[in-house]
Amino acid sequence: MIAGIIYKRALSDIRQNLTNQAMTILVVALSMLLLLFFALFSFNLRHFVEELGSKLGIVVYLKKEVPQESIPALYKRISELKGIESVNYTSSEDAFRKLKKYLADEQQVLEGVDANFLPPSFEIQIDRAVFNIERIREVAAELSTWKEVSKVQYGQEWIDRLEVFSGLTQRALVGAGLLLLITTAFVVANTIKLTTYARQDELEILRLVGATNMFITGPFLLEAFFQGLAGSLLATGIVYATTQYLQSLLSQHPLFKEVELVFLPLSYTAAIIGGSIIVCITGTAISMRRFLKL
Amino acid sequence: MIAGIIYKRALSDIRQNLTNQAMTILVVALSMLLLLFFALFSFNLRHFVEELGSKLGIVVYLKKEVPQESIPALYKRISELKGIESVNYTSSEDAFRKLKKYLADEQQVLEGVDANFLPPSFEIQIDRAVFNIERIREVAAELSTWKEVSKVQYGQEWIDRLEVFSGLTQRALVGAGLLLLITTAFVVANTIKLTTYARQDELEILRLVGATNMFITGPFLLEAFFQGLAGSLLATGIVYATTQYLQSLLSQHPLFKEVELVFLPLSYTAAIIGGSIIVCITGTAISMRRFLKL
Amino acid sequence: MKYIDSAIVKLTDVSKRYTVENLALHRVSLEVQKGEFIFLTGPSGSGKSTLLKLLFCAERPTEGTIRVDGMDISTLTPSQIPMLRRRVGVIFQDFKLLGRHTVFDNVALSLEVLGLKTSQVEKRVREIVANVGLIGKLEQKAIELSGGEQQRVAIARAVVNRPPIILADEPTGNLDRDRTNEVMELMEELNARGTTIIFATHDEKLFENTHRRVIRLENGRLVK
Amino acid sequence: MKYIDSAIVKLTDVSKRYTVENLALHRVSLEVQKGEFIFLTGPSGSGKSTLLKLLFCAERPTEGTIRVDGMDISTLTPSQIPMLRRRVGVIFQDFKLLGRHTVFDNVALSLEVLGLKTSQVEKRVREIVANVGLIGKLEQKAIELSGGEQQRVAIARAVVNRPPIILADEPTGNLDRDRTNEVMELMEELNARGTTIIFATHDEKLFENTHRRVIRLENGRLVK
Ligand SMILES: Nc1ncnc2c1ncn2[C@@H]1O[C@H](COP(=O)(O)OP(=O)(O)OP(=O)(O)O)[C@@H](O)[C@H]1O
Ligand SMILES: Nc1ncnc2c1ncn2[C@@H]1O[C@H](COP(=O)(O)OP(=O)(O)OP(=O)(O)O)[C@@H](O)[C@H]1O
Ligand SMILES: [Mg+2]
Ligand SMILES: [Mg+2]
Repeated sequence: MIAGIIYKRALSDIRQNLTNQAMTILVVALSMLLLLFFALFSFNLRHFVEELGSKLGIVVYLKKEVPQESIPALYKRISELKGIESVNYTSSEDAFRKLKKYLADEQQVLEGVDANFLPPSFEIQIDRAVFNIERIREVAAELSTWKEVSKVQYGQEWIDRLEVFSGLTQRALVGAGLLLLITTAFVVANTIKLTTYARQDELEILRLVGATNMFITGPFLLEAFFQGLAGSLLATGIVYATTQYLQSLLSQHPLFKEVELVFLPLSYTAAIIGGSIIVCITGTAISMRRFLKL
Repeated sequence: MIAGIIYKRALSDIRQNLTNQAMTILVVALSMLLLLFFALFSFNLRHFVEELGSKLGIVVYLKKEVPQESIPALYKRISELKGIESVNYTSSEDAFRKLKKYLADEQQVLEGVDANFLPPSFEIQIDRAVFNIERIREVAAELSTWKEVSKVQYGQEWIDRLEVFSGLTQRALVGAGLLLLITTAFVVANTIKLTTYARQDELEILRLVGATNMFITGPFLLEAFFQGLAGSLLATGIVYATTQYLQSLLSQHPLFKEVELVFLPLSYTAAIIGGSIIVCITGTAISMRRFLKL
Repeated sequence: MKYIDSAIVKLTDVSKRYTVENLALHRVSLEVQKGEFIFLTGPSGSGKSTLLKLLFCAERPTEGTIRVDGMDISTLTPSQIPMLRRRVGVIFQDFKLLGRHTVFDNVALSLEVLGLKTSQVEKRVREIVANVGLIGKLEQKAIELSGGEQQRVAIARAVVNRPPIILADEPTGNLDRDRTNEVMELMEELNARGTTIIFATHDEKLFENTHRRVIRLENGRLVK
Repeated sequence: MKYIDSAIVKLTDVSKRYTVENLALHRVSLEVQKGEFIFLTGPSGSGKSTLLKLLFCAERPTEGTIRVDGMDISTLTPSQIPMLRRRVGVIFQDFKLLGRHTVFDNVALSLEVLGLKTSQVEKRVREIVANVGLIGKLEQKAIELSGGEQQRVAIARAVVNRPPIILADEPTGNLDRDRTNEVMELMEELNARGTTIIFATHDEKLFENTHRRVIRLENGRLVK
């Protein structure tokens, strides 16, 4: 019974304060939009950095005296290391061909040179799923102890840069994200507070004619739930559409084909929608509490 | 006289509605903070891309038959092209040394090869101040028509990427920036509207006792000015401090020494502070207009 | 004791101090029997509204104990207050109507908080609104009513849920003589049906020729 | 014509229709001479407040012309309204006080909008507040006053700037007999100094034994 009345009152309330409702929903949506774009940006940045990092392979140069026959066994040994995604063998001849290609027009310098003068090598890719910078270091260290190996190369400088970069961005992103979250919660709560302020006479009168707290707050909380839901759904829709649009733009350019723009995982989206609802309901509950004392 | 009264009223108003004032200033500050961080980010991104682009030089390979004596004249001719920042000559010998260095351990392949087999070249840097992608194309096209030149190379692929990238980011940034601007204006105006709503009785009463519109709106507009100024100054201060902090972090890492984090130019900052004030005043003026009809 | 049971309102040594220098009520003791109709009078600022406010817990007493309809007001928790207010109909001196809502909505409020069915609400609201002569204005917004019309809406809202106690704070200040008489008749009728009524007014004509008890406040003290 | 000049308020065939079915005033014509003190009476909802509202331009007439103190109300632009209102002191039926502001601030408002000096404002506010018996409550917030106290603040605010015309809408509805007499004396005094007063009330006692003109509204029409 009381639930029915609350529902009815919430509906008539929404109808009567349509502008305010729309305003609050818009404020929620805009705040969430910012939060979502920010999350999307940081998520894609991390994705991109990891993608980049996972492409940084390790190159293992073998000693020239390693016999051709032991290559398959070596290949197998490397493949069996933990967290290896792929291993590619480059023979001396392949290396020579690569050098030739690099020299291009001037490849006549290589005429008469032994095609085996470059050492054979393995190129190793760390598994993306388990990628991290430490893992690269570990694998590299391990490999350099093998007796068949003459030299292990990996993008030392790149990895250092990546480390500093992800440290910095992580700090900046966590800071900015927190700021954004606080902003959003604050703006939404303030908007709701001001809306309840504008209706404090109404709340006072309801109290005075004997309405229970449930009867008074119920419709407001229902409205808050609806505002939080509608606002964040609207924002999610806009961000999703934008992502799709940008992705279609990117995929038209051959140069950016490999760049993948990912939408937020479902868990993020759900967290944002849930958070939006919680912020709205909490903001409403807190703003109303002061009116329910006497 | 009336100015004095307006000022006095604004002061007593601020004192009486301290919480609301502080709230509005905080909302303004947080909105501006977002706007500023965003502006800072996009400004630094553009700065970084331009920096990167301006480092993309043009390499002009000369024909082998060009005599050594004509080099200074050519150098001069190139230097005199519009928008050239620097020109560097690489002789055949220098080029050979570079190749040797690249081959490193395996440089024995070059033994007995003529040190002049690589062509001499000029490396050209386009002036940063006038840098743009079109300019690189033009210079390259012009140079390739010269009779002494055998081949002109510039980061074709890089430039194409850069173009697509800056096109995309420009679109995304303009879109996001507009969205952010609208959000900010909207949130601030809505906050102010709700604040005036909560005080509409007061406005009505002032009208009824014969206050002129100037008398009524004056203090509110003065407050709005103050809110806009205080909010945006607060935000600017925070962003400035953050930039300094990040810059100091970056400069500690040798690898990032060359990465320069620039604070927004004065004109941007002034525009944001001015914009904040305008948004606050306009929002207030619009919210109040409805109360001044009868 | 049987005796206490029949006193539906009982104040014992009640004082109310709003600020240090402002003593609105001073050691007021008063008993109102079930079914009584008493007048509360006194000059402006003598504490009439304050006394009524204490009875429906809009203010808490600084000292003393108050019992209303079996409830001890001083120990009532905020969540128990609604129960008290459903048993006490209050006609506020400043009406306290929802300006942007219609007459119907305003009056229906008292019934909706009780969880009554829509059909029942509608019937009872129409009945009482007709009684105060506003049936033609049922769908008009409260803010668009004349002062006297607003006052009658306030009266209708206070009595529509047939509370056992009615506190009327200057309910005829904005009404002409004919309307005042109608309101008095309504009150008499409710009282005849057993409702206890405390009626604050400074219109002496209303109780000049009455046999009712008249309580007089002056400077926060009961006189005679 | 000299004649028109002496009529400080003149309504000609004025009608006011709020909604289609609601005709609050119907072809009202009325002249009030400079320095006159007239009573406006009639039952609740008869249009008294509406008539007053038209005079200080809180509402616009649907038909007819209104002249107040030489100004044609029907052609007044929003920015000219303040000039009219400074010459017309209004005691509102619902007081219209700034609840969160003190008595002093509320009364001072009428003078501040004129741009008076602080010292002068202070002197005149104290004088009039003492006159309505509230000097002890000068720094109390309006919302913390009793109903009658609020009404007296409203009266003080309306007269403090000594306007040539005073419109009083039920200014004694919340006052006891002694306070009412004080207010009537204040009005007489102002009138004696040349202020034109239109006094809306349904308290017939106020004009029972008076020689003043009494205007009666019924259903939006002037009677007798
Ligand atoms: N803003 C409005 N919108 C619609 N109708 C209105 C509005 N204001 C007043 N009315 C109606 O106009 C009529 C006259 O109202 P008015 O306030 O002038 O009466 P009044 O004579 O002052 O009555 P009272 O003695 O009760 O104050 C009433 O029927 C009222 O309902
Ligand atoms: N919230 C408050 N804070 C401070 N003082 C108050 C408050 N409410 C009332 N008062 C003071 O308490 C005294 C009694 O007020 P109350 O409203 O009870 O008077 P009243 O008898 O109802 O008068 P009236 O006939 O004018 O309505 C007054 O002096 C008033 O100023
Ligand atoms: Mg009272
Ligand atoms: Mg009226």
